[in-house]
Amino acid sequence: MPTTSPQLQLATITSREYRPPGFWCVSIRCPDIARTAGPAQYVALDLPGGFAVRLPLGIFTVKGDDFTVLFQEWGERTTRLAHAAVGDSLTCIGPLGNQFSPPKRSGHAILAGGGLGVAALWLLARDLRAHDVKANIVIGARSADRLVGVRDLARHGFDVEVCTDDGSAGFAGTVVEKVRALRRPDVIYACGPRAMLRALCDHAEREGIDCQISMEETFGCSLGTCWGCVVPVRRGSAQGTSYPRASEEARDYDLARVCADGTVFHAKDVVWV
Amino acid sequence: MPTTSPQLQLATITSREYRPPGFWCVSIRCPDIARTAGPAQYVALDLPGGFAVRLPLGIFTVKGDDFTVLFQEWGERTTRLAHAAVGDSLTCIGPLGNQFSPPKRSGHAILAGGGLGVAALWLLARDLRAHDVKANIVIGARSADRLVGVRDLARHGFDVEVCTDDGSAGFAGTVVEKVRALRRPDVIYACGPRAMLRALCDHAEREGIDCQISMEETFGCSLGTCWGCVVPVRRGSAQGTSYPRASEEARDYDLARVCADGTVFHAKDVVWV
Amino acid sequence: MNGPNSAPLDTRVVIGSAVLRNPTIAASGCYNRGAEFGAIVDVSRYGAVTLKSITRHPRLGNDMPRIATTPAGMLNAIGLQGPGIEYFLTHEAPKLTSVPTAVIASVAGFTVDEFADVAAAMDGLPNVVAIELDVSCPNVDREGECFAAEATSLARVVEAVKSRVKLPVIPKLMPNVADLKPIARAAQEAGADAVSLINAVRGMVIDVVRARPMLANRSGGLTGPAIRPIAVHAIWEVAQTITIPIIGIGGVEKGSDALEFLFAGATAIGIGTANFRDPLVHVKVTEAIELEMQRRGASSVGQLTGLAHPGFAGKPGARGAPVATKETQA
Amino acid sequence: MNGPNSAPLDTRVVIGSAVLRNPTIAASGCYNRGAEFGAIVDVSRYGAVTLKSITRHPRLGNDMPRIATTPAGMLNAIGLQGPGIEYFLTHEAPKLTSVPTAVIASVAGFTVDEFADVAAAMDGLPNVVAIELDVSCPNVDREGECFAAEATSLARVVEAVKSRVKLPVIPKLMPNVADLKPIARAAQEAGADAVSLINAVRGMVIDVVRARPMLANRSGGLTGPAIRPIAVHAIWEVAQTITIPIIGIGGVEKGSDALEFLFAGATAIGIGTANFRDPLVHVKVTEAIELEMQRRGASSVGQLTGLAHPGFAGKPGARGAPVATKETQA
Ligand SMILES: Cc1cc2nc3c(=O)[nH]c(=O)nc-3n(C[C@H](O)[C@H](O)[C@H](O)COP(=O)(O)OP(=O)(O)OC[C@H]3O[C@@H](n4cnc5c(N)ncnc54)[C@H](O)[C@@H]3O)c2cc1C
Ligand SMILES: Cc1cc2nc3c(=O)[nH]c(=O)nc-3n(C[C@H](O)[C@H](O)[C@H](O)COP(=O)(O)OP(=O)(O)OC[C@H]3O[C@@H](n4cnc5c(N)ncnc54)[C@H](O)[C@@H]3O)c2cc1C
Ligand SMILES: Cc1cc2nc3c(=O)[nH]c(=O)nc-3n(C[C@H](O)[C@H](O)[C@H](O)COP(=O)(O)O)c2cc1C
Ligand SMILES: Cc1cc2nc3c(=O)[nH]c(=O)nc-3n(C[C@H](O)[C@H](O)[C@H](O)COP(=O)(O)O)c2cc1C
Ligand code: FES
Ligand code: FES
Repeated sequence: MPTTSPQLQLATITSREYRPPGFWCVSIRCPDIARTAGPAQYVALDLPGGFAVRLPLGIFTVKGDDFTVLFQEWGERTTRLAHAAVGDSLTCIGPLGNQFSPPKRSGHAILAGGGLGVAALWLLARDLRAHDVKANIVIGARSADRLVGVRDLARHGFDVEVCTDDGSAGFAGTVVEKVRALRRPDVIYACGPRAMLRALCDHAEREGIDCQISMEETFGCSLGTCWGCVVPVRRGSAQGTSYPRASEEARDYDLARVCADGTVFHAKDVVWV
Repeated sequence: MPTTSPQLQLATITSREYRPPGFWCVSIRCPDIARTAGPAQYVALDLPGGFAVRLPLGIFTVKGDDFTVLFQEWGERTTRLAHAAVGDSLTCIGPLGNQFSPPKRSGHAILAGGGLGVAALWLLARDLRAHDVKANIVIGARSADRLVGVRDLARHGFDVEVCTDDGSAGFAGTVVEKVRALRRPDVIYACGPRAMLRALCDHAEREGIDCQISMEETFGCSLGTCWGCVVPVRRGSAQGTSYPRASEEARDYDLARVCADGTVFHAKDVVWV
Repeated sequence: MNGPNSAPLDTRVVIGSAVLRNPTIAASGCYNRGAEFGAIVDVSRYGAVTLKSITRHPRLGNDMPRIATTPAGMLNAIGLQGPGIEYFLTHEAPKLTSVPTAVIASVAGFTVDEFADVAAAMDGLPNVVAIELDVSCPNVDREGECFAAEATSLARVVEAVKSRVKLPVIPKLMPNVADLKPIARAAQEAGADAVSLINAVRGMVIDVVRARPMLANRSGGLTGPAIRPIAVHAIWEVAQTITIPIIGIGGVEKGSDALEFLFAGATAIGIGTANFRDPLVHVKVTEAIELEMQRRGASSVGQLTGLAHPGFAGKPGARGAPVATKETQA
Repeated sequence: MNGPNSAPLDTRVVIGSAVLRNPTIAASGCYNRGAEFGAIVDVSRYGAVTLKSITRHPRLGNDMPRIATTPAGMLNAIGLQGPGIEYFLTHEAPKLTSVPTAVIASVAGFTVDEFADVAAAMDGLPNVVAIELDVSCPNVDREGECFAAEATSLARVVEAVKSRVKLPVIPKLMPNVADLKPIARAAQEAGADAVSLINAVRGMVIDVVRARPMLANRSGGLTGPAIRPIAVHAIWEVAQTITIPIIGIGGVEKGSDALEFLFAGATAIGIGTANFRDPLVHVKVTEAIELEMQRRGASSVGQLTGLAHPGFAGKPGARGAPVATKETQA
């Protein structure tokens, strides 16, 4: 899980694509980020408009000097980005965070994305293809209309299976159910809602499968300085910060910063509280 | 000085024109405002971006369903408006404020604008032309590069004289000096910096010339409800609100709201404190 | 707004003897006498309007500028401009009959007697259903400290007004205190029928070109969305302390903001600055509350009040039982 | 930055015995140990960095979520996560030698002794030039009221620390009080070498989907531009009350914000949340201050301090003579 040195970059919006209902794919010109970004890395964007906190978004696709972000128009910042004009400039810090590690030998991988979790999988699929790893991609959403990014991911030539909770497209069931039904892989890579990640980690642990998940928390600094985005990890695990335990402290784990120590964690290290 | 009933309107940005150094002329589609706006009226604009207070801007020109605003990129809100995309929507309340009154008989008028004060004069010039009033237009700025709106105002066919403090274009001197040098008019209409308005009012009073000025203050509500934008006016004058005077109160004037009782005031009513 | 099968929604809220048609109240100082908004929006859709605070004597208020913009907010220092109670009674009060919704009168004063006298003069005016006390003025008897800064001075004002007035009395608390809880408790014990919170937060902006405070009065009151988290916290804390209704005020500009206030323990929602930006804000907020009532199957607004408190009782109009709040910071 | 004919600009500021190369200080809790910013920006351009507050015992801090966004600000409730003083001294303090600028250590505690012990342990650490006291923690001896909420408890902490420590001691005051003036005065009289203000403002955000407070800790500290006018006002008031230097903190994100603070009476400028958005903020602010010094012909930053006060003395480093401020509201 290598990390690259993030940089503060001036960037320009080069295209905006609305993907109903409520999703956007915005393309941003920033050569340094587009060239160096790895799987599961993200950028912290700053837009004019009185925001005190940068917006962290996964780096979805890259092409030449541009990278894209795929996001839902939700609160103030994503709404602002969705309605920024082509040609507007913004600043990015990135690429931020560690990366999914490719399997040691070319084996078989499952890439599982729930909702906007797909945003973490495109670069991974590109790299696995380059490393000659075989992969199944499983993408889930509540319903057919909320499936995003499937078309983009299919471009790498892997088999993409879709699942919907309500059965309105593809497999009727969750991503986790679909993964359980697939051939046992050497590694599972996943990004998506907490409940999905937790269930996948349980599955991987029971089956003894290597599993790497990209986690999300509400970020403050995105830079590892504020400790606002921590997740509990096994005491002594490599990504956590270990302190002595206070005498009255009931909680027995270390804390890791999703923004700087992650976003990718080994399933076996994460403590679900 | 008639007032029309303002309305809350949804509007769309139809063009943006940068006028160096730092000025913008932005065109907004809003038929009701474009059709009913009168001289010196303004709109209160609301843009997305977390502003608590609407941005008041004078209605500069109108054409068909569109009106324009002419402004300087300055603080948060004018910067946001300058960088809004064509096609973006915004809400406007307007047209707001009272209007310059045309002279009772077709006579001779001087229209004096300092800096962005020109924004209040285009509709007036259009109406005076329609009423067959003769007019001199005097426009001043600190220096040649900061003269804005001259071209637009010239379109009505009146003589436009420019003045610059540093002599870099036209008459070397202030708008007030230029006005003093012109033939005595029946009425002076003015909009611009406070010092200019005050000097013109003094001049008009000494010469016994009818003088109407459009004033500016920092607005809160733009609707006459917060009393944040008051100017002192002669006790008992029509536009002011008269209260009994408190026994310990040294100040002896009434207060008028620039946003709702103005922006146009008769020179003779204004108390300069 | 009602779906075909849904129970009728009761958006009314009760503040002492006053029944408001919905929980949105135009906050004091942001509404003038209503003619201005009346031209743009149907004021009968407001739950109530609060009048600009009235003092005993006429006041010209502060010099200009009185307004400055701030990040997600604004600063005002109007200085309680107003005609004084006598002029108000003769010239303005008779016009209150034409306000198409309930009116809350607001009183400001610099002594306990001033509050009591002015409030008594407003008791029984047409359309007026309650009296709010703007107790954030400097108390001339106590070195200029505000009445609402301290429990005993607040209690004295509330008691004095209650002894002279039949209408519900609503002191308006200010956030500039170390601990609102004893102050809210004092208000309730002194007989207040409800409390309003929060008033504007003290702030200042400096004009860096002139190197002088932007406002002629130097300091002013910070309002608008910037202060909303401060208001939510104040409502939450006070809701755990007292049982009388809370009118939550501070930075509400959309439906979800009002829901934050209700869930934190407010019975009604005061809206000030947001009226300036969006004259339809009362209508939109009321509709959002109705939608939320449907979504949660609530038949009265009161069922939403206090919902975010762990000990929430879930009965109509009840607020959560007091629960200690962990307050560790940073 | 110097023009050909201009006097050399002295951007240094003095806080007790500490001399900082420029007036910008990274605020506590926003800087970690500096490696993160070091990758993006030249930290030697900072006047100083303040460490995250250290407590006696290790603390895991609050549960997640700890962060929420607010209009022009954010809410945090980290909960003083940290290794405790012993682990800090052995494992982290030695690394302070590599910080390329001055370091201000920050101490948090729940009793007077905890402050004194932890501060004494930090006295004399490499690169550490001053000790800030995060006195906004709940005081366990005083029903959980914060030390900085009240003059006498603050004075006790400052006196206890001063008796154990040689470095300058800087209590950090909080804005959640009715009147900062007596509290600042108590700090000065107890021997404080400077005061920092303001700490985060108490606030809360409610998640309206879950109808629960957004933060696991329920309430948190509001920071960022939203609170800047509150900070400017606090600096202004305190500058009229005490003569020791003020480190102004709260919502600074650009040069003109820092000038507001200086003109209001600050000697140095703490920058917290803005680092997250713009890691270059210290450099930009310092350059803006240099430009302003040139514009106003000031040879030292101190000449800008207090410029907005009517009684401003105009001597280098002097602040305006105390002048009563009219504080009428609304
Ligand atoms: C490393 C990282 C990578 C991310 N990548 C992506 C990405 O590629 N695409 C993407 O769409 N988002 C992504 N997110 C999430 C995104 O940063 C948040 O959705 C963001 O906070 C939205 O900002 P906002 O200002 O629009 O909303 P806010 O105003 O911050 O949101 C308001 C509230 O809604 C909640 N919220 C925000 N978004 C959602 C949501 N989608 N569903 C439910 N609740 C929500 C938040 O908890 C917040 O409290 C990522 C987050 C992290 C930490
Ligand atoms: C009725 C009315 C009509 C107006 N019409 C126009 C118009 O047609 N064109 C136009 O450009 N402006 C006009 N203005 C002024 C405009 O509303 C203000 O410039 C506005 O406050 C700028 O908003 P902002 O958010 O960009 O800056 P703010 O963030 O509000 O500005 C920051 C500070 O700078 C000061 N300031 C703002 N603008 C200037 C300036 N130009 N020169 C010096 N100081 C300034 C303000 O006092 C403020 O305190 C008008 C104002 C009124 C009341
Ligand atoms: C321009 C203005 C004037 C105000 N005048 C008063 C007043 O006279 N009396 C009062 O109690 N509150 C007054 N307030 C405070 C508001 O009633 C309200 O408490 C505050 O603005 C916070 O709410 P908001 O953020 O929704 O505006 C005033 C607020 C503003 C903006
Ligand atoms: C994430 C975060 C953590 C903080 N932790 C501390 C702390 O440990 N000790 C302290 O004294 N202040 C702490 N603060 C407060 C800041 O030092 C500063 O006073 C406050 O954020 C206001 O400044 P700003 O608006 O520039 O951020 C913290 C602030 C933030 C945002
Ligand atoms: S968001 Fe600040 S440490 Fe992760
Ligand atoms: S701006 Fe509110 S009354 Fe004029």
